[in-house]
Amino acid sequence: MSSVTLFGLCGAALVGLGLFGLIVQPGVLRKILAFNLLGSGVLLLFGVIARRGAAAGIGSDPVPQALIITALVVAFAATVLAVALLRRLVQETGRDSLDTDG
Amino acid sequence: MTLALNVFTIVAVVLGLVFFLAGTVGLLRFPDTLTRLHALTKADNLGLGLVVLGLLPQVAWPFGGLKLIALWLLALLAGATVGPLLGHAVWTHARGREPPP
Amino acid sequence: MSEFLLVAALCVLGTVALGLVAILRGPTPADRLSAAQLLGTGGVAALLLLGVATDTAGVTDLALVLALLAAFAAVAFVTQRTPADVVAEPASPPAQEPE
Amino acid sequence: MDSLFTLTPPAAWGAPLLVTALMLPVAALMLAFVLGGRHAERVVLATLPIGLGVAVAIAAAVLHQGATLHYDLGGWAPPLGVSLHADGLSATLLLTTAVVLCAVGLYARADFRVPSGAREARAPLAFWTLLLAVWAGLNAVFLGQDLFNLYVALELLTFAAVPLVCLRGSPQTIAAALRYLLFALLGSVLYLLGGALFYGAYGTLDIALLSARLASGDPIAPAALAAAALMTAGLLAKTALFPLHLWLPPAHAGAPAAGSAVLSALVVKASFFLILRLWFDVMPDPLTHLAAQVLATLGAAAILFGGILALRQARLKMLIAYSTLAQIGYLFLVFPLVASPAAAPALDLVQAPGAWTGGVLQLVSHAFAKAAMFMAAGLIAGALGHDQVRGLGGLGRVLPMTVFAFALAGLSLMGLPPSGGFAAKWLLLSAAIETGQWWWTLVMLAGGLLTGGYLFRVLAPALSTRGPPLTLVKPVERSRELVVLGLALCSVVLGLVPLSSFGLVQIGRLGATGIGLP
Amino acid sequence: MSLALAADAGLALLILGLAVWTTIARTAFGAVIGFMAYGFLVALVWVRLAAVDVALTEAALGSGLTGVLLLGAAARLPRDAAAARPGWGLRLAAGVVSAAVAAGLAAVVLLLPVPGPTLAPVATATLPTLGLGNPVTGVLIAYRAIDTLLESVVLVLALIGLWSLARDEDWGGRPDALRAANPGAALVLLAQVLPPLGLLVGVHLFWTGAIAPGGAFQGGTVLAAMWVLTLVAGLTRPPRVGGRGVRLLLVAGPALFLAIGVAGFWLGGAFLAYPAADAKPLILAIEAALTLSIAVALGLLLAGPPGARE
Repeated sequence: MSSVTLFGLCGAALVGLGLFGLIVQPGVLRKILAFNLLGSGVLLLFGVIARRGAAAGIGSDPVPQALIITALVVAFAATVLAVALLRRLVQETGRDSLDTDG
Repeated sequence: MTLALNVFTIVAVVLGLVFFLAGTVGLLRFPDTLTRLHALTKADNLGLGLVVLGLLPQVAWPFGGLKLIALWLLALLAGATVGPLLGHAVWTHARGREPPP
Repeated sequence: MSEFLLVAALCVLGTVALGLVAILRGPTPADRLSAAQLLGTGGVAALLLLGVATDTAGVTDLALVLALLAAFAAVAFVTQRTPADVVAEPASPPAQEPE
Repeated sequence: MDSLFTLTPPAAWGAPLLVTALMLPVAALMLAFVLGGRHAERVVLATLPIGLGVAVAIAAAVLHQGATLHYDLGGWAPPLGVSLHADGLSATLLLTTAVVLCAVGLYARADFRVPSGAREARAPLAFWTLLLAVWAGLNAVFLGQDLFNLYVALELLTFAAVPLVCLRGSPQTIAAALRYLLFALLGSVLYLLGGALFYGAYGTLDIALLSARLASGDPIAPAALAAAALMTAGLLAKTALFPLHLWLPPAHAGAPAAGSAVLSALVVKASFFLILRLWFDVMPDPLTHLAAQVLATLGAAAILFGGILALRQARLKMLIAYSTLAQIGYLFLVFPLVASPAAAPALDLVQAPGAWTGGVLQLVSHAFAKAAMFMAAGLIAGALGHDQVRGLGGLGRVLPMTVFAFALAGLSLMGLPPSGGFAAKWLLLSAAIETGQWWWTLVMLAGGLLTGGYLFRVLAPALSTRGPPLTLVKPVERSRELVVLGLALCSVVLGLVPLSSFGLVQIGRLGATGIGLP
Repeated sequence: MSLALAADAGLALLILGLAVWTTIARTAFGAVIGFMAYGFLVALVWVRLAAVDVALTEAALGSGLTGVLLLGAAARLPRDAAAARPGWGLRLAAGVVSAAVAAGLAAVVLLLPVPGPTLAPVATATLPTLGLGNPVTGVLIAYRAIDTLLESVVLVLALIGLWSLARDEDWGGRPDALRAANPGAALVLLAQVLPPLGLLVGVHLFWTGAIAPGGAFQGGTVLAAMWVLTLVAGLTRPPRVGGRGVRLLLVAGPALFLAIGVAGFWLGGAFLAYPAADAKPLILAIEAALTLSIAVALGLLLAGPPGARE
């Protein structure tokens, strides 16, 4: 087993963990964290794919690297929006979960 | 000359490692939050400083070296800020309510 | 030389990993944060060693960025808890929480 | 960038129009944001007709040449570069989007006016800029030919759509927006994972190249199977297909009427469009047959479930939102009907023009009808001060034109002649019978009955002449009623146009192996 | 090699451990701290995966802005509103589904083709015509320029979405939520000393991005972090959201990008194409404007919607 495969398996596990947290956690902040873990696992898998594409004297395929950077920034913006909505929700209702009105 | 520099690097880096270890042990073994904080901010900055010192002969001058030094200064600044900041927070926290057991 | 530096990087990381135990253990938020701080400094040292050992472009810059931002977690921790929030303090030490 | 890997056809006229369609809303968005205040609305209203013109021109170019348009951005051909692509379906949807948005823009002026005395107000600035952003996102989705570029487009759409939901700022709408955001983000991230796996297996994200490599005869990589499954799951969450629909009703019902119209008529269609692209343009046929059954089963469940729940709603907007769930279900019946082996005995998958045209017609007529319905509901709620279904008795006497528009739109949803919805459902029904899949006809008929049922709940009291006359809290502007009526008429007129004139939606499909070549 | 493998295995285990902790920690605060440490280690993984550009982005976002954002959120959660955890049935089902997904992905990873497909040769081959030395920058600014352009618009859009969460009466005001009530001398000192250095680092990252790891995102993020620090310490105040100047700054990057892209129709033969002779200066101009716009956008995203402090 190589290091690259190892990180690939790690990414797979992170995706599973994030998915689990997203479904099971009742608190929205915890859901946001779980979403970030999930996204990070996905990007890690992408990074592993990039690393497997090392060629032409570059250690990692630059195309996926660029995509990962874009996705990281988008994920950050999404986290900001989610946190802002959560803070409004807490202000308005005093609750930090979406359960009871479902 | 190279040999001497390499020996210097090895000695400095190993010393740095010792300080890092000390910081961690302090974090795990010291009795309360404030002393843990104290042990930590001192030890890890010294450790980093020694590592930087050890690496200086191994990098390209002037930019590589200056970058390393700047980096250490930044870390010192962070340590010098975090100590008082956290210390103050812990202090008020402890006074505002029962300190945690 | 690079072999030695790699081993040294590994040792620093190992030490730092021990510090992670403190993050998990707490018991107060400040303790967790201090441990995260140690992780930061140690990580910077490990990166420096790694960067010099493997001569990879940009790793020193990465360490520089991490050192630059090292104080941010503590700043956020302290300042985001304004007196008004103390009423709604969520980061109460676990000792006060029901098991 | 030699054309070793590229399948780029020689540049057809009109290809630069694709860039215009994509960038016009983006440029307008920035301009509206910088100018702010009352200028935001003016920028939108000035841009909408231009965008409509561009969409018409693209449709004309596609129709005239009978071929897909294709543009390599920056001159970099895939796989390194990103290209835009418009086949008949894309052109149809660009046009639909432009028409609906024009109507929404005219309709929303009254709701999002900057109050006199203020230089700028929160809701108007947000609404007008977000409207442009929705437009940019939709056009980017309809024109995208690169899976990651489509991811960015989807995110653009998410960031535009979510704040629309909670423009009103009430706790319920905040919660609805948050739930929508979480579902949408989950969908995006699963979609992205699928894209990464495709890249890992085939080294490209371009749809045409990917399809060619998948069809090359080698066994399909496990990564591609996983990728297709993950992408579909993610897109289903964004399309709100049963059972991933939980977020939709509160979100669509909570937004202001103009926003609901955009969300329900257009935004959910974007992710559906990508599911179509994935299974018909990327994945090879045998797999599509398999997936089609699963998708259609979920669609059937959505038709029944959405219809039954719509019957039980007390609020008009909630009823319309649940109706969207059901109508989305119809869209998924397209998969087995188009992809049926009986319909495609030879290699060519897309040999069932009837089902394909029916599906596209359903998409378009639902867009018009649902936008009209939500906007009519907005007028009703504004005029009555509430939108309880129970309190609608005698509405037809005070708001005849609005109720008429609502009824026309309802005609299309129920699939009664002569509406576009009728033509769509009739094509789907006959395709189901032709391909020997009669069970889907049962679902469609039951769905039609349910639709009739919940619309009857609204229309029967509204059209009754008994009872005390209603008093209006606020008068309704005639121009807004006309806009709503115009959209509702669009959805009906679609059914009057002879079917042969829908050749546009087939361009890039018939006889093509899925790579968009004529 | 086995030494490196052991190190990587340790790193992977640490990451997984922190991820598990983030998921199961009892307090939100503990979970956030765990997540921050996690993000830090992930930056190291990016170095191990030879993706230093990504590592820089992850580190700049993760150690600076994300921490402020999440800790701020954790501090405002209601204290005793612990919602009911879902029942065992749902948790079991979720566990089974998640484990199945993870196992499937693991299998897919093991079955990926060898050697992996790559665009690295084509991406590097044309790099000299752009005057660039960093292929990642080449992808971001030339080959896939459209993604970067749209993404910079996404940031503006996220900000509009954030501002739309303000109360009506607060519109036009300043987003003041970040400012500490009582900053204290240590913080003020830090906020005075650090930003000039950070400015250097940020500009360096942007500038070096043409030839080495770095670029507009990384540079802009560092600059944003510095600005946020001065906001927290109360040394600067965020601009009013109604101001036209700040909005111009926000769209400067995407607008210049778009303008040069349109000029490409004539100069380079296609939208977003660069003329062969002047590619480098045009790219640097776009990168500079993007750096600025990204910095302002990220800083304002952290500052929250306009209005009174909570």
